[in-house]
Amino acid sequence: MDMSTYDNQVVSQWCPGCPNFGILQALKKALTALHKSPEQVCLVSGIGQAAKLPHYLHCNFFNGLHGRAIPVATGIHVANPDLTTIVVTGDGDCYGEGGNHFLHALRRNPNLTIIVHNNELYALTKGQASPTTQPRDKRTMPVQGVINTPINMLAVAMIHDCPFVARGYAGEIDHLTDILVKAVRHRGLSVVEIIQPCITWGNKPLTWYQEHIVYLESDYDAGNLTAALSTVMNVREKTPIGILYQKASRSLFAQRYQKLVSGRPLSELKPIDRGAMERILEEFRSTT
Amino acid sequence: MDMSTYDNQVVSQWCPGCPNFGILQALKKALTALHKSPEQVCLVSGIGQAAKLPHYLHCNFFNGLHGRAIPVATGIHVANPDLTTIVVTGDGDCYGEGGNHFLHALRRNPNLTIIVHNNELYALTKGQASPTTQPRDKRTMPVQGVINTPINMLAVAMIHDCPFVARGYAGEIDHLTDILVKAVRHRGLSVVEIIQPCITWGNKPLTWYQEHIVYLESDYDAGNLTAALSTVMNVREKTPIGILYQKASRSLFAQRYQKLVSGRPLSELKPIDRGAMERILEEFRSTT
Amino acid sequence: MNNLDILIAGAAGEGIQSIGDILADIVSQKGYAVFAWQEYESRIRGGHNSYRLRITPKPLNAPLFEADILVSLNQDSENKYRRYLKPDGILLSQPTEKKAARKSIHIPFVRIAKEISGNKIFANTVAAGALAAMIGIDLAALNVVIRQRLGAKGQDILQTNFKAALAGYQAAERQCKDICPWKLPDRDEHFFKLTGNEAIALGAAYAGCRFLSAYPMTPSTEIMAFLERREQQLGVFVEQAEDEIAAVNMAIGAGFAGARAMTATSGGGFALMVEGISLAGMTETPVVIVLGQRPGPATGLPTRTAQGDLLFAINAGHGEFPRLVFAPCDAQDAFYKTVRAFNLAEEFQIPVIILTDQLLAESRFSIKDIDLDRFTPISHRVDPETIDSYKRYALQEDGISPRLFPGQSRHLVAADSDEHDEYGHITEDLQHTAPAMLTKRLDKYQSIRTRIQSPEQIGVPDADMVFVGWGSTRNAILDAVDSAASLGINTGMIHFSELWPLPKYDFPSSKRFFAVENNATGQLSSLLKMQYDFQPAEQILRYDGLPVSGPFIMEAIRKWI
Amino acid sequence: MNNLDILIAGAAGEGIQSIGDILADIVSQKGYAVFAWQEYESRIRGGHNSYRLRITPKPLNAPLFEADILVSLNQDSENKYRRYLKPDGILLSQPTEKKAARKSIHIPFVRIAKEISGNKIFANTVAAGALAAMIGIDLAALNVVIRQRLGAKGQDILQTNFKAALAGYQAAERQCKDICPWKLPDRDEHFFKLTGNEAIALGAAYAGCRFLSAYPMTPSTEIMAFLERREQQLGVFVEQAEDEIAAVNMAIGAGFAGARAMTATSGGGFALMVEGISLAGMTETPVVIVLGQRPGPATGLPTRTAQGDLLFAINAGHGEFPRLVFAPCDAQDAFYKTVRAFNLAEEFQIPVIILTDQLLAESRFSIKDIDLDRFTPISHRVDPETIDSYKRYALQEDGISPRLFPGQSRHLVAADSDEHDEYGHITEDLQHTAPAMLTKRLDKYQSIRTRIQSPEQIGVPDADMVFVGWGSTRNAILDAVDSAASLGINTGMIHFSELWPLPKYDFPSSKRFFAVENNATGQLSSLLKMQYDFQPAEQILRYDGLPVSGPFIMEAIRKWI
Ligand SMILES: Cc1ncc(C[n+]2csc(CCOP(=O)(O)OP(=O)(O)O)c2C)c(N)n1
Ligand SMILES: Cc1ncc(C[n+]2csc(CCOP(=O)(O)OP(=O)(O)O)c2C)c(N)n1
Ligand code: SF4
Ligand code: SF4
Ligand SMILES: [Mg+2]
Ligand SMILES: [Mg+2]
Repeated sequence: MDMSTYDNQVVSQWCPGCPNFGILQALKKALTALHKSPEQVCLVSGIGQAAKLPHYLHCNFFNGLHGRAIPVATGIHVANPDLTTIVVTGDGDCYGEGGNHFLHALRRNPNLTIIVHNNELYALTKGQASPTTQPRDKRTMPVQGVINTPINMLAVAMIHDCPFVARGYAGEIDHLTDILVKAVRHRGLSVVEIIQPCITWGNKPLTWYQEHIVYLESDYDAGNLTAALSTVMNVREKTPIGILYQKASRSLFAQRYQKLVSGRPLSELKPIDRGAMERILEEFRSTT
Repeated sequence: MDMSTYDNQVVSQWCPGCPNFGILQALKKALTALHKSPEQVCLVSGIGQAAKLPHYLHCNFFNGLHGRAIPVATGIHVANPDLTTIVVTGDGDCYGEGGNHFLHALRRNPNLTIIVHNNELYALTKGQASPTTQPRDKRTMPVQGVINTPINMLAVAMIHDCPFVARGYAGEIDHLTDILVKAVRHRGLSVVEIIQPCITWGNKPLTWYQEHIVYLESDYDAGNLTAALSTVMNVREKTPIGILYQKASRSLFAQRYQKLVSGRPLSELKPIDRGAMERILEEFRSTT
Repeated sequence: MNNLDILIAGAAGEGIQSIGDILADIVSQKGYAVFAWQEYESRIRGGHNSYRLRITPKPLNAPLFEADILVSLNQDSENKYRRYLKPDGILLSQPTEKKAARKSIHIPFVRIAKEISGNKIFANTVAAGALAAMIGIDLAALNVVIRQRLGAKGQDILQTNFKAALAGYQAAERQCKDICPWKLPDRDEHFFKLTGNEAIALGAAYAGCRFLSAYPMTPSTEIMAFLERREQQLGVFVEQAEDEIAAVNMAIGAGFAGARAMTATSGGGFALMVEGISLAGMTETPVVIVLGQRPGPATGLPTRTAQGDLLFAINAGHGEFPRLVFAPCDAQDAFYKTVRAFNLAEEFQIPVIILTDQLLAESRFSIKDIDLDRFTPISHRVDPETIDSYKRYALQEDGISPRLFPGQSRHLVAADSDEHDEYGHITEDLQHTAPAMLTKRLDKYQSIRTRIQSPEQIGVPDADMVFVGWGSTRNAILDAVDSAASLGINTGMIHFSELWPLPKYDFPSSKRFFAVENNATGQLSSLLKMQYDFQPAEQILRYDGLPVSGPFIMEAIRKWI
Repeated sequence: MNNLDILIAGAAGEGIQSIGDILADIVSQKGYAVFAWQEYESRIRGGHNSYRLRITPKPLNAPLFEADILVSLNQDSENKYRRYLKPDGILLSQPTEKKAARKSIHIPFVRIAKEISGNKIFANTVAAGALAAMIGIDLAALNVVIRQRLGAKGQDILQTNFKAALAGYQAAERQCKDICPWKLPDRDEHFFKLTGNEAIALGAAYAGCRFLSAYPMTPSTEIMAFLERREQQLGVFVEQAEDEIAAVNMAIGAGFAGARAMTATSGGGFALMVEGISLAGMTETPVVIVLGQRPGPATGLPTRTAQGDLLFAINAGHGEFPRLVFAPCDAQDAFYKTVRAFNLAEEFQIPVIILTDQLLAESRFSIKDIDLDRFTPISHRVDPETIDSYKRYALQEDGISPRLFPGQSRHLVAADSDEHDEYGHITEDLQHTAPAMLTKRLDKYQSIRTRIQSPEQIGVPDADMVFVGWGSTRNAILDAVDSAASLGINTGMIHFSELWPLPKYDFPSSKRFFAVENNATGQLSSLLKMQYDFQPAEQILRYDGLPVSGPFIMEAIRKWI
């Protein structure tokens, strides 16, 4: 199995040169490294440029509604825990329309990986501000520049004991691949936010991004919540990329059901048999 | 003006003895202390036991949909910045159904106060778990006890630079009154989460609550974000109440419009006059 | 004994439900059918609620407002509900100063409870004991049920309840000798007692449902709660979602991955699911959605009943795609229809909406029989081995592409909310692919329509007047048909419980038709006009939050008889 | 010159829109009407898009697919769009190896652009210059528009564009002398050029709208973006919401507090607003909601056009409450209807839905006149001083309670999503208050219905065949009526632009009716059947994501003529 296993014939709708291609490549590389075959993988996305990614990778996928990738993925994951289910989403998709689902996924801790392409704008709808747009940055809307404070979902994830929180850069494919491999492997919910410049609507050149990222220092302790929080909360000249926070996962979503009833894919379970159903119904019949 | 200014004749639907009455009283006291007359105040709520509060206080109110108090209040606030607009909501209303609006209110920083009655359950629908129910606590659902991690919206607020974050206790009316007075006075978004035991569906006696709260220490520095975060993130034997975090507000929601166009209530602005409209339309007519 | 109607009234928190439940258990153990329905306010304590029992030898699962016995736990409730006591009915209440105008039995429930236990919360058990005595139940039968219902609460509480019931029983026995005519001799029949919600939950489990995600909302919450309590027994994974949008999308995800999946809500929550329903339509993912109606708009009257969401359910969702809308008439039908809903959702790969309402969802019905062979879970799986190269949305004549699940086999499975090609990839081909896909989906209606059940017709050929109804009003209509018959008037009923798409049907001619609906605008009538060019002459509409009853219908047609 | 139809084709990012915009400006400055419409893929770069200009002396604001000139920026687009070139039309494209089958002009846009500036992005300006030459525009007129459009980009870019345009112009001039017959003599008319979205935004501002909250969604995004860009000029506060639920609830909040408020979205976003619409119904808060239709279900074909959400819009929301649904036919009508929408929303305190679609929303219409006196902003305010003791929901015969705002006066103002009493407090009074409130709200329909405009009738008395349409298909229908007339066939049109509630109307008899709709299921027909017991004999439906055009209709009726 090599990376080409994941290639398909679908013609991309992305702009030529978009860093999304780097993310796509990193994901293919990561799945290859993880020795997942295409039928073991299910990508789930909402709507946006980022959310088109599943079409370009040979595997199962559900390309759902704008903002709703996480609940769909949660349902898929419960119905078939054997699948490697990965959410591919944008900053608008996941933090705007879908913000509530992200919050509550943190509470559930399903064994999913969420990959957020953060281009700080709504690309598919032509360049409006997103929840991560930095103050004063201008967009096709608002043309005078953003006022609202950007959302900090990595910090929110950390606060809620998310077992794996990382930041990658679309231009650093190998580094990103490594993060993705670890994210998928890590038990519990993994959140990977990726700095993804938009070369059409963004207002900084690619070189700017390259100059403004920095690897986490070699002695960075991803187990230290306080340090991790301060890393994502304090805006610095250069944005650190790497695994920001990592810890052993607490109990997983659906584990109780899996212990009590079954850990197999739900599609493999037979309906309650007729005899059992008859007995259950008898509970509702009063006899003397 | 005294507290009775805020009394009305509406018969309460709350259970006799519910600590919600304490919150109601504290709010009346606070408004009295603030010298707000009823017509200057607008309460906005969603649906739930907490959300019924506006009916019991003589003032303007909008009792809207479950989960949607914050956007309604945001609209009211923009349309009439002169009103003292206060959101009264429950843990389910605000952090469950309405979670996304809370997140984005933090980004906007409107000059509102959000009061969250936190009874760690859905009372009006008969005792299900809410996003704040503690792990292992049993509810009418799930009967076997909660597994999910509770949401920590006070921490989320702090992370997003919310200028005023406090926790009160429904049983400490004067202490709560003081918080509410300061919350309303503070410029920008104020979040006040109130420990509100539910004596019908909850599973701890009122005495337990009284024993498990503690005032913030007198030397507590509400200006220190790190300390504030650690105060709300580390579960201790006793839950501290008081003003957890406070800072001067950054720029307020709608301020740009108010500067550019008008700071008056929108209902007082006249429509564009006919002549101006004609001139504007001419921009769309091509002449040589 | 033919019929005995009991009305138990009190405030929330006074335990009228527990009195009603105990009595319902007793009479059904004696072989009687009982229809138990409640109307209550949206609050946890206080207010005015009522619990009504309709006790009959054969099931008559429709509400009646008037009662032979009014049990009132407080004076306010008595004032409010007294008008429902039949002229010769008996009031059971606490002693009052006022001289009662009617036959009445006064027992100081609260005082007795306090004497026995120091706690007034046992007052309702005192009342239950008194009520049992009034209708001629023997003490042993009462105690059996008390033990069944309250045994789990520990010996102390159980014993106190025994004492309270006994005290009430004895106090009533003394007073009712001459005035209480009722006897309930044992009968040899045993009915299932199920609420609509329970029937749906059990039907779902029987149909092979393995996944429910929902957000609490009256009157549908109990479907989720019931399945959650019985997670191990029924094997349905239950998740309380953060909101209804998550609920429907989770269910769609689970459905995509091969689980039979459902959600349940009321109008407001359903409104939030509308985009998801359109998603199920586009991705051709089966999902079952229960919409328990209550009076709207918005929060409306959250604990009351209505049939106000019919046209909304039929038209919910942007774009054009096939769906099914069912409206079962009672708990038995709800069980069957739920099985059908899952089967058809899977067969046609569509969303299926089950409309209930507070009356159907929360009332307890007595059911003679549940025939598990009538509708059985039918799987519509395809064997992946028989497929060479798989296309999730392969264009087929009947519009039904073979459906596989991700991870089920070597075949890759895709779903796309965009218009897509046969593989599920986004298409912009407007010449061929896009219209072909739209047509493929809508073409399913052709097969679906052949599978819809015709409306139920009762007494139509001989009738001059025919009631046309849908969903939960059926049994009330039959009450009216019976009442009319007893006045020598031939009436009949045409009742729809499968409402979209509507089946082929020809309305009989030369009858006077009365549409009966629990709404204000006559939504069924609009639908029938659109579909059959048929218009009922008159409309009997009720929209005050209370259910249509037989007498309500009779009252409405008075001027025509 | 009578008509000139130009089709500009290329990939997203190649700048066809800019070519089209420049040409549209030029010809309209010369006094011609131009209808400019686009069909494009949902992507930012690449793919196949087209921009069509219909140039006529008098406005004919309907799409035509066939063109006299096809401007193609790349070979793929040429292949795709060639079939739309009329037999005697002329192709303008880059030089190819293949021998062109038709009259054509080949200009190496990219090479010229690179020669001039080193950058191929000016290729579209080269093409614009060439196109201008082909239709006989003089260079000065071209340069005027280039300066107007690109002046803000700085001198360097402007000069390069002048050069590029000149090069294209000269290259074309040489080639087209003999084959290009077009001349556009100056005319003395000057049309307004507005898209549907712009017309709605301007209409809103004129109506006194002060608040818009929305979430971006094609094809309605531009309403918000336009108002945001002109915040200071038009004075509308604009907020991009986190989702559509917030959008509609914010607007309702602002409406409650006295601002005229609106939101705009498409089907998926509208689906999320449905609960909010029901809230507006219950709280009697005016709000205007623009639903820009595109093909569904779900994400569907996000950049295409459809009329698939009519019945959804009419029935959206749980419970029963009054609303208005408008569907303007073009940009002028959109302006008027928007003013009407705000006036009626305020007068009746209801939600008003304006249905557009991608064709109407994004096409640029030429409008002779916008009569600002036709519909003016009408305030329905009450003077608080005239009120003694205020009840927000005072029961009134016509259902319309005086509406005050919080903070406006000493009167307290409440709104409640629960069923409520006259003050706005939760009620559980089922006997009087609840049904009275429901009735009060629905009673508004009586007055509303009298205010609805009758369908527009054109040529109906003399017609044998009558087209029945709604919304944006009107002008295409009129094209068909004209075409039929030129064949000697009398046809007519009945067109609905106010769709709910439907006005009193009697369809003429003994005509052959053809419903024309941009959807697959014939939703208008269903509605008319329900409302008027009227059923068109035939349906002309288009559901491939492209707009209905006159020729499309003519083709469909061929077998009847
Ligand atoms: C309910 C709904 N609202 C709005 C849209 C329109 N829409 C499509 S993509 C998008 C934003 C995408 O932004 P993001 O997720 O950041 O993805 P990007 O295109 O930037 O990669 C929006 C608003 C939609 N499809 N559905
Ligand atoms: C859309 C919608 N979903 C569900 C409900 C039902 N509902 C009413 S109140 C409530 C929960 C209230 O919980 P919380 O906000 O914590 O208030 P509490 O009653 O505990 O004070 C729910 C789920 C609703 N009214 N609307
Ligand atoms: S618009 Fe931006 S994000 Fe989308 S494909 Fe182009 S460059 Fe990438
Ligand atoms: S149910 Fe709980 S929260 Fe609601 S009024 Fe009663 S005690 Fe208070
Ligand atoms: Mg983005
Ligand atoms: Mg709560």
